[in-house]
This record gives sequence, C-alpha cells and structure tokens, in this order.
Amino acid sequence: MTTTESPASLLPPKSSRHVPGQPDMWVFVLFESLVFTSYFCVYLYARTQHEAAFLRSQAHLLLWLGVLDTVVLLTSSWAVARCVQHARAGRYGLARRDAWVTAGLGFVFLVLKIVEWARLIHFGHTFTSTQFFQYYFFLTAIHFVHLLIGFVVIGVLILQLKDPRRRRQETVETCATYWHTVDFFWVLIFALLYVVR
Amino acid sequence: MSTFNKRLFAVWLILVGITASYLWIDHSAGQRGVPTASTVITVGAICFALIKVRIIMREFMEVRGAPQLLCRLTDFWVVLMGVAMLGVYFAGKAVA
Amino acid sequence: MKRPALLDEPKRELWLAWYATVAFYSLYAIVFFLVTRTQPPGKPWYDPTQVVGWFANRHDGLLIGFAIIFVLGGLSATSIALITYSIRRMSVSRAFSYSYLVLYAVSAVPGFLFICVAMTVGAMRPERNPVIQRWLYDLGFLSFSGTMGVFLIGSLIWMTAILLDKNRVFPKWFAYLNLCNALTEVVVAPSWIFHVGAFAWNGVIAWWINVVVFGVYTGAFIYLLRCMILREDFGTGPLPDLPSRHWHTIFPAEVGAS
Amino acid sequence: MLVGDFSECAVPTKGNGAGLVSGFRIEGEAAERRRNARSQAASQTLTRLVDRLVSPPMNRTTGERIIFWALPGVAIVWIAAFFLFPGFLPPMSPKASAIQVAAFYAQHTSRIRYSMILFNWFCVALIPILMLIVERMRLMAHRTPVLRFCVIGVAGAAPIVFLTSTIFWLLAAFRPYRSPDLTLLYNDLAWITFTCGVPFLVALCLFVAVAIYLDQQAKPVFARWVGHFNLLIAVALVPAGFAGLTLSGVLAWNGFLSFWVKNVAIALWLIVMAVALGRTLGRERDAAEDFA
Repeated sequence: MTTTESPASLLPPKSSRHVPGQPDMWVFVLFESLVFTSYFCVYLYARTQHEAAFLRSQAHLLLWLGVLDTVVLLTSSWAVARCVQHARAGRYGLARRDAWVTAGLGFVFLVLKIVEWARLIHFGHTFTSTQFFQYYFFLTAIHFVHLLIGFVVIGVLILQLKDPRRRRQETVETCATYWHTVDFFWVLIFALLYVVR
Repeated sequence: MSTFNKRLFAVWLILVGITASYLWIDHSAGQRGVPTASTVITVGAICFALIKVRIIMREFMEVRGAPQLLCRLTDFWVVLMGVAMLGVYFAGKAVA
Repeated sequence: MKRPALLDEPKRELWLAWYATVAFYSLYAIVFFLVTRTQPPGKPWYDPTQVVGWFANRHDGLLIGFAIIFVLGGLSATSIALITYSIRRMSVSRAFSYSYLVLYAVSAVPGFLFICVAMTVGAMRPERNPVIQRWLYDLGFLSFSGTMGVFLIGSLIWMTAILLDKNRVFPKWFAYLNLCNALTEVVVAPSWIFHVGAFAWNGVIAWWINVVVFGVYTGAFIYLLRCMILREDFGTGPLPDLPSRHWHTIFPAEVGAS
Repeated sequence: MLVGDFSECAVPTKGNGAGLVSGFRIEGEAAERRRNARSQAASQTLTRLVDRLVSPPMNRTTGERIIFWALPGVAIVWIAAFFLFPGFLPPMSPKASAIQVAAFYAQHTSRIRYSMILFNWFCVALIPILMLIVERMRLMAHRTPVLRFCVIGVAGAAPIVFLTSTIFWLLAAFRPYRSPDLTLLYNDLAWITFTCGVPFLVALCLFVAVAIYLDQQAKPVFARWVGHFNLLIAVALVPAGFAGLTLSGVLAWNGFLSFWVKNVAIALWLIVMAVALGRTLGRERDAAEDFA
C-alpha cells in the first residue's frame, strides 16, 4: 500500500506529531464507526439468511450510480483535505474555495441520492417493500442524515476561514475529519449495498 | 512551493481506481443481469472497502502525521470492522 | 447542637441531585429489566392471545414494578436539574439551559408515564378482551420507544451548548457523544412502521444497538456530572481541572488548549 | 478572567512561532476592545440596578399577590368539579363490570362531561402556584439553583397527569353507547392515570422538603415544620401508586389509602402551602444570597 513507505521528510518530526483536529472528534469517529459496523453486521447476517431474495432486490440498483456517488464523495473528501493543507499554509482564499467545492460536491451527492430514491420508489421499491430495501433505505438515509449534519460542519468551516479572528487550524481539521468520516461510511455502505453478492 | 499537492491527487486516483474496479468485478461476475451469490466477491468487496477506509484515514484524515497511538487505534479499528463484518457473514452462512 | 456535615458542604445540593440521579437510573434499570421485564420489549408481532399470555406471564411484576415507578419516577427531575445547572455554568445563553429543562420535563410524560399506565391497566384485568389488551400493549411499547423528538432536540441542545462553551464544563467528546445519542432517536423511528425484523420496536437495530448507545451515553454523563461537581468553583469563568493528578487522562482535549 | 480571554482568542498554536507572536498582538487588541465593551455593559447593568432599586418594591410582588389570590378561586373550581363528578362520591368501584360502567356513563353523561371540562380547564392552574414556590426558593440560603430546577422540572408534568385523566373520562362519556368494553377501557385508563399518577407530586414534596431543610439562615423562608409536612404528604401519596395491584380493599383506586388519603393529602398540601406562601409574600428579597 502507498501509505506506509512515505519518506520521513514529508512527515512532521516525531515531537510535533499531533492529532488532526480536536482529539474529541476522534472519539466520535471511532464510536460512530462501531455503531455503523454493528448496523453492517446486522445487514450482512440478514443477507446470508435470505440470500436469493436479497440478490433479487439488489438487482434493481444501478451499480454505476453507486460508483458515481462514491467518486463524488471521494472527490469532496479530496477537496476538504486540500482545504486543510491550504489553511495550514495560510492560503485562506484557496482553502475557502476548496471548502465551497466540498459543499458543492456534497450537494451533488445529495441530489444523486434523491434521484436514486425517487427512481426506486417510482418502480415500487420502498422502505417497506422487501427486506433488502428496508436495509437499503435505512443505511442510505442514516448516511444522508450524517451528510446533512456535514453541511452544518462545512458551514462552520467556511465561517472560520472567512473571519481572521476566528481562524483556528484545529477547528478546520475537526470539520474535515467529520467530513472524511461521512465519506468513508459511504465507501462501506456502497460496497455492502451495491457490490456484495 | 506549488499549491497543488501531488500526493493527495495520487491518493484520490487510487481511491477512484479501486471504486471503478468494482464495475469490472461486477461485469465479470454476473451472467448478464442475473446476479448470483458469491463469497469471493463479498469478501473482496468488503476488503477493498476497508483498504479504502484505511487510505482515507491515513492520507485524507492525516493520521499518518498523528501520534502513534492514533495510528494504531485507527488500524485496529479497521481490522475490528473487518473481523466483525466477515465474522458475522461467515457465521450467517454457516447457520443458513 | 451538632450539625450534620452535609449542611456545611457548599456543594450539598449538587451532590444530593447527583446521588438521586444515580439512584433513579439504577431503579429505572432494575424495574424495566428485572421487575417488569418490559425490557427487552415484548414481540411486536404477537397476536391478541399471545399478548394476553405475555401479560399473564408477568402480571405481578408489571403491577409492582410500575407502582414503584409511579411513586419514584419524579426523581428523574434531579438529573434534568443537574444537567440544566451544568449548561447554565457554561458560557452560553440561558436559552440553552431553559430549553433543556423544559424539553426533558415534558419528556417524562410520554417517556415513562404512558407505558406505566398502559401496562398497569392491561395487567389489572387479565380477562379483558384480548384485542383491547393488545391495544394497550402497543400503546405501552410504542409510546416508550417511539418518543423521539424531545430526546433528539434535547441532545442537540446539550451538544451545541457544550461545543460553544468556553468554561470547559464538559469535554467536547461528550458533545459528539450527544450527537450519537441524537442519531439513535432517528434510528428508532422505523419502529412505528415495522412489526418484524431489525427495525421493529424490539429489533436488533431499533432496540439493542440503541440501548447500548444510550447506556454508554448515560454512564458517561453521570460520570461527567460527578467530575463537574468536583470541579465546580461557583465562579463564572472556566472550571478548574480535577484536583486529581490523573485529570489529563479524563479530559485529553484540555491538555492541548491550556 | 485572564484565562477566559486567552481561550476566547483564535491563536494558531501548533509549532508555529510567527503565528504565536502575531496571535498575541491580535490578542492584545481584542482584549482592549472587549474591555471597553465590558465597562459599557457594566455601566448599563448599574443603571438597570438603580432603576430596580428606586422603583417601588411593590411592583414585583403585586403580580405574585394576584397569582396567590387567584388560588382560592381555582380551589373553588376544583372543589366544584370534584363534587360535580358523579364518580367521586363515592368513588367508582374497580370491580364494576363493563356493563355497569357503561350504564354509569350513559346515566350520568352530562355531569361527567361538565365536571371534567371544568377540571380540564383548571387542573393546570397548579403551575402558577408552583412557580410562586419556585420564586420563594430563590430567597432560600442555597448555593445553587438546582432544587429550583428540580421543582420546575416536575411542575409541568404534575398537572399534565390530571389533564390526561380528564381526557380519558371525557372520551368515555363522549359516546356512552359504544361497546361497553371500550368504555371500561377508558374508565380504567382515567382512574389509573388519576390515582397512580403521583410520581411528580411525590417528587415535588420531596424537593420542597429538602429545599426547606437546606435553607439554613436566621429567618428561613419557610418554617421547618413545612418541610416535615411536605415529607408527610409525600408519604401519604405513596400508597396511591400501588392502586393497580388490587380491585378491592384500601389500596384499590376507590380504597381508603388510594382515594381518600391521597386526595385529602393533596387538598391539605394546597391549603398549608397557601398559608405558608401567604406569610412569605411581603418579605424583602435582600436576605437571600441570590445566585441567579
């Protein structure tokens, strides 16, 4: 993997290594990951018990739409990662631009999701129609709620970057950490709902 | 100093690449619209997703610059999620 | 005349409220899990005769357990008061503390009074028409599990107050834990829709996972309220650290800030 | 104060020396600005305080007197509703069959409706009276407002229990010709809510008692015996919570303990607390260390 053999020079010296953002946000990331993992486990178990029915319902999803969702969110994550680096270097204008790009891509994801839901409901696949769609709508909706909270978080980020008196790198990183969390939850949800067979 | 971070771009490319590979997995697995159950694809999809999660944490979330404790903790979490999900999956298979 | 030590303790009201909070939550857990055995909840898919059987099975437990709640349930106000006090100690508008107080004062009625009344009425007359017995059974469980709004908004109010606070009354991670708790109130909503499965009122997701989150959350805030009382200096500025030398293991965030 | 100023200010601290220095500069300016704002605010507070001191002290207490003297009026309505409701004298038996209960509602429909409408209107009138007690508690020698918050926390819920029971009684009387089983259900719900619904009243009495015991000053707001009295009332309300256990005897909802002792206790509490409140109404509020 690309991550481990990074040149030491790119990393901050050991003494100044710091937790990105508030350490407290990481409590949220780890705790909420556990909660999501438990949802995923329940889903996977239900899946194994009714494999054929799940596959039949799953066939109604468009994989390419899921891939598009994922790419959009990954790109937004990339944008917010750049935002953090710009802010750290004091390039607040660029940082703000990237924050807006993040929010914009988040909005694109939101629209894609609503279109996808509308399409499924149009074809008669609702929250109450089959077990698979129960889980599908639950997982996508709870992720959707996290994303909506993410907009508030990005709003805070933009306000922070705007006002020189408020600018705190820690808050910027905290907000970014939240957004990445929403992103990697989607990566997992995507794999579990669209790809798993 | 350039404001364009090549490393982040590379990370993004890798992540998108893995995501796109799902299309190929899907294409090679199904017999034209009739999906069949496949343990290999399930395990593969979960593992790829977890690798992506780890890359996001390491690179985007900047865990690689964080204290050792957080590095280990996040790695442990990724393993924990994987073990939990795959464990439940195989347990479910055994029961079904 | 000998004065009891408690009367001279400046934090006496806070400690009384805290011990009452601990007593209330212990009592609540014992009554709901052991005495009445209404938690984990009954099956939502029971037909009327099965419901009658369910009531018959725990007849005495329901009546005695909920009678205890009828008598002591009002002690829930102590935790609400203490949390309201904690929010007032923060450097945020009073609107937050009053909102919390009113939201949770309201929550007591649907939160436990309805289930107590419905289950008592059901257990009282086992010979009642089974269809009506199931009506009471539904009322009890759904009012208890499905009372979401007050806890959702209450948790968000508390979260916002902690995040804005500069007096360090609560650690910021607890604010995020509030968010986790608020999200479980979203997750429980499908219990109004499904009779079977993970999202029913006794489901793995809508009940078991939520209860674990709620348990962690409750344990955390009871512990943190204790820390707050220990740290309270009756001033208006930032709360001092815990007098223990291990305080930094409890509030890791403050290490960086101070 | 100083620490507060530091934490308020946005200073990038992590390994950035220049940021730290400029941060301090910003800090200095910001602190100056804040200090000005604060002295302005202080002078405003002072004017407000002066206003309050020179205005007649009656202003504040007049409103409290109005609420207080509304109490007898409210009490009359409560007593009227109590006697108008045909199911209280004597209290309806829990052993009555569905047919008997349905017949009762069919026979007394009007009196049930009007009495319960009255009670529905006025049961929540308890809240302003409880708020008078809350205001008295401000004057107590407490270090924190926690006990006041406790009372406010139960003050809303206590009358809502009565409100809910009136709804069930009114529903039962709304269509007396419906299936007797349903009328019996409404009747049970009403009686259990009304009789067992004491948790907030018990807690209220306990909170008031504790507040009085902790009011350690030369001239306490309420006399000590009022605290003892509140404890006694709390104890008297306890048996009513167990009314669901039996259909006959002293614990049943028409029994001596659950009906007579409980309702007489509530009435006594109102009378005694009214007298105690009346004595404190004119008192100056300067004695207490008001933490609010």
